Amino acid sequence: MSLFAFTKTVLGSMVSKPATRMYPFEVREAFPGTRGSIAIEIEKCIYCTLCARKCPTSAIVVNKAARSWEIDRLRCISCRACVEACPKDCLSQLTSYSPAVAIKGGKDFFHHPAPKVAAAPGAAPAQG
Amino acid sequence: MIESQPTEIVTLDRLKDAVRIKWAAHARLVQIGCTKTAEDQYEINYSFDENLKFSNLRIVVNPATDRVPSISDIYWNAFFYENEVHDLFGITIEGMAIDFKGNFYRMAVKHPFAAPAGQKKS
Amino acid sequence: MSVRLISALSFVVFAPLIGGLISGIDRRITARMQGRFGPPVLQPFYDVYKLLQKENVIARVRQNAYIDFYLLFVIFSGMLLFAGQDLLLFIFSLTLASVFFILAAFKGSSPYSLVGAQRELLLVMGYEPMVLFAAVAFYMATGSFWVSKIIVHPVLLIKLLPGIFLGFFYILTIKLRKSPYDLSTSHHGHQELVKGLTTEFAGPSLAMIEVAHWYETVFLLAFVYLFFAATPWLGALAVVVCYFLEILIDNVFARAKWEVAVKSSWLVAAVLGFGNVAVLYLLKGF
Amino acid sequence: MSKRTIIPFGPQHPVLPEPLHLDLVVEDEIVVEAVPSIGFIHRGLEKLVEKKDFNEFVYVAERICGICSCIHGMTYCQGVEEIMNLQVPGRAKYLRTIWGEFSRIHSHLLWLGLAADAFGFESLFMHSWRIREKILDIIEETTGGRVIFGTSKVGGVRRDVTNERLKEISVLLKTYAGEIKEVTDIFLNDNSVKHRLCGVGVLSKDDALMLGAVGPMLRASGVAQDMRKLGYAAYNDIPVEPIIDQSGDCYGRCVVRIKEVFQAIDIIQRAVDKIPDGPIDMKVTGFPNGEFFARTEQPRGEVIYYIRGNGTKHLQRMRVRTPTFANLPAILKVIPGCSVADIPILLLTIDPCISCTER
Repeated sequence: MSLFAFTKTVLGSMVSKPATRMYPFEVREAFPGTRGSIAIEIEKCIYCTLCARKCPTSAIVVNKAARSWEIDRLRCISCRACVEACPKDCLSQLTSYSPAVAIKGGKDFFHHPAPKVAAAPGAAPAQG
Repeated sequence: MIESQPTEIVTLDRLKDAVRIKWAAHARLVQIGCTKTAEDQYEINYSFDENLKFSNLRIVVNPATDRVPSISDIYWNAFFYENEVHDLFGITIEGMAIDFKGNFYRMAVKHPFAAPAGQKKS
Repeated sequence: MSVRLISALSFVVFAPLIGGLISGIDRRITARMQGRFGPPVLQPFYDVYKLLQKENVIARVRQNAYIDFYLLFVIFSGMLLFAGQDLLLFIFSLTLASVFFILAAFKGSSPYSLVGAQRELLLVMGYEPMVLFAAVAFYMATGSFWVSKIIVHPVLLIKLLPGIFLGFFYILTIKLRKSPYDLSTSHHGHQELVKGLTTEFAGPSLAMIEVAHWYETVFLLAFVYLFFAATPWLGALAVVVCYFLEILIDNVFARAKWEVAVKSSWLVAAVLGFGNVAVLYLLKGF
Repeated sequence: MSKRTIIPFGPQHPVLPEPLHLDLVVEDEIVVEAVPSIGFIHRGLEKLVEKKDFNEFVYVAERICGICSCIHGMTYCQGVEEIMNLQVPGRAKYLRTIWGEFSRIHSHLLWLGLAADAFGFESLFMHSWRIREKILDIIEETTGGRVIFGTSKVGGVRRDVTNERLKEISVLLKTYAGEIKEVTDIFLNDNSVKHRLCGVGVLSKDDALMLGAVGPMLRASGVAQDMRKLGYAAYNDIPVEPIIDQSGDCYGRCVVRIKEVFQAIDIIQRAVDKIPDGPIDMKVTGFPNGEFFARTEQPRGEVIYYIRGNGTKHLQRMRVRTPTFANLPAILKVIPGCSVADIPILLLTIDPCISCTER
């Protein structure tokens, strides 16, 4: 008969520190390689739409004419395909996840008006 | 090559005999899957495994004219696959052990895989 | 006002507070045993408060009336015990309360609560013999069924009734709805019967079931205290130790099937309960 | 009490967080018949191949299932590679093996937890998952995802892990093995657990084979079939002996899974010792033209991907037969005669994953 076999483990964990943490007061540190949410440096974007075409869930919509780039956080599966595809390295993947979305279909919209970019190439051409 | 996968093409009326041979050899029914190769031409693959040796029986049917006999009286578990083939491809299969009568999957579109390739689903 | 009445009334007022607190501490200790942090100690009160705010959804008309009676009779049983009344009356009043609870579940008419109710009936059948043996043994040891007499008995009753005590401790697991015998309703809904008996109750009526359970916890622990009444500090210690052991048992056992629950409780009643009574009979004669 | 009651079990049921519906016809808590119905969440992922580039479809394949994600992606890639006749670099094969085994460990620990929950052993459930969390941490650190690894790609893998780190992980696993043993011993030895597992849902060797059961379900009935014997990925260099048990009951399935956890740890350690250096992927040009049935051993059993390309960037057909789909008929055969209390654990012993099943 083996009853109370689990007693040792159970009592042990009763006196030691819990394995859970008091989220959101205590946030776990992400690993450097964690695939979190996608971030964009919109100033560097050339609106080539490569990321939108590579995106398996069509979460990214790029509008070349309006110079806008938007991502649907709920569609994004954090697969990193866009980051790998981006020719200008303006996309990056954060280690943190995107915050909870309150509105369905809410998209993160990035827009960089043309005049500023016209000035930018001269200002910082080295960091392409 | 991970493994060789011989495929034997059998006619519709010889299907059950061929399956009985597999049963007698103690082969495990791995899967039944359907592929649409052309309009009015569907391939159904019956895959078997005999001690890690994979083999395939294939029938080619036209859903409009052919009625496929169920093999669920030989391999009972076949009714799962057969219901699936029926629901997704609209192929008539006769004599399934449990016939879900098209309600195996609850889908917005009837027989979605019978639709022409590339067409939007719903 | 007599001392008895004050005692009974203070039970009505304070038992839910103590019971709720015990439940909160229980949840915290359980969580720590499972390596979790656990909810605040006052969480059961928050839960009941929230349940009371909710709409009273019912499956069948008047199913909640049975719950009202259940709570009423649980309180009444506790009052009997705390007023120092007849132990037998207490036991039968408590059984009546359980019956109302089972009827409520039958009235609920979902298959889960039906099977839960059947299981609860079997459990009642399982623990009832031991409870009766306990009453008989108390009588044999003290010469009275009256709690007021038992509590002032000069001898430490545990010395006379060790078998009865162990047997009672065994069925305490059933009464407190702890694993392995939480099969008619488990504290968390992860069982084949969802929450069994209580599946069909929502909002205020579920809150009443919870409060009834607090009352039950308190007077069951008071019953444990009876064994040690001659030495109050030992009684208090026994209550704490018993409850802690119940939490521990809850955490080191898989849920048993009803066959095991009934058979083992009867075995315990037959060996420990009857054995103890028989020994008492031989010692004291009748 | 001999009136027949029908207990609806699922599609949303606390014990079984999977959309499988069973109508249990019950007589005195004994199930006399079980009528299944699935199809609540059919997603039509197989149809999606007609719209997605075959390279992009890896991401979809990985998301067919949350738990065996890694091996789903890997199987798909292996199928495509086989058709296109690609020789994947050795390091990629080893990394696939290592991650595949990690996913087996985490899946089995998940299952152990759920099983404990099904027979009402809450603390065992919590402790199984506490350890699983540590495995998930390793997975997240090496692949970037906790359950969706996202490392598969046609022609190799998408991430590399340094040899030093692999060595450290191998050592780390040794300490974890001790912790896992502490918990799994309870499953194997505790009498209250045995009372719930032994003799429940016995599936004979013949039935298991002829009802098409796969994975631990098949092996617990004494049939030594493990797709890893085919020698895909690095299993050619790291031979695997199938773990079998003769009992065929829930306890046997539990034993097989527990032993597989330790076997997986062993495989990872051997793979880490032997892993070759070199590139982790290769350039893929052209489009698949041909057909192949890719078979691999998932934690839940054999998964089969039928891939058929027609020389364009879209595949003509991709069909997935997941292990749960194959195991369901077998479980339906053993349910009659069981008591209601056994149903959750019985269903769980096939480690059901309905979202895989319905793709």
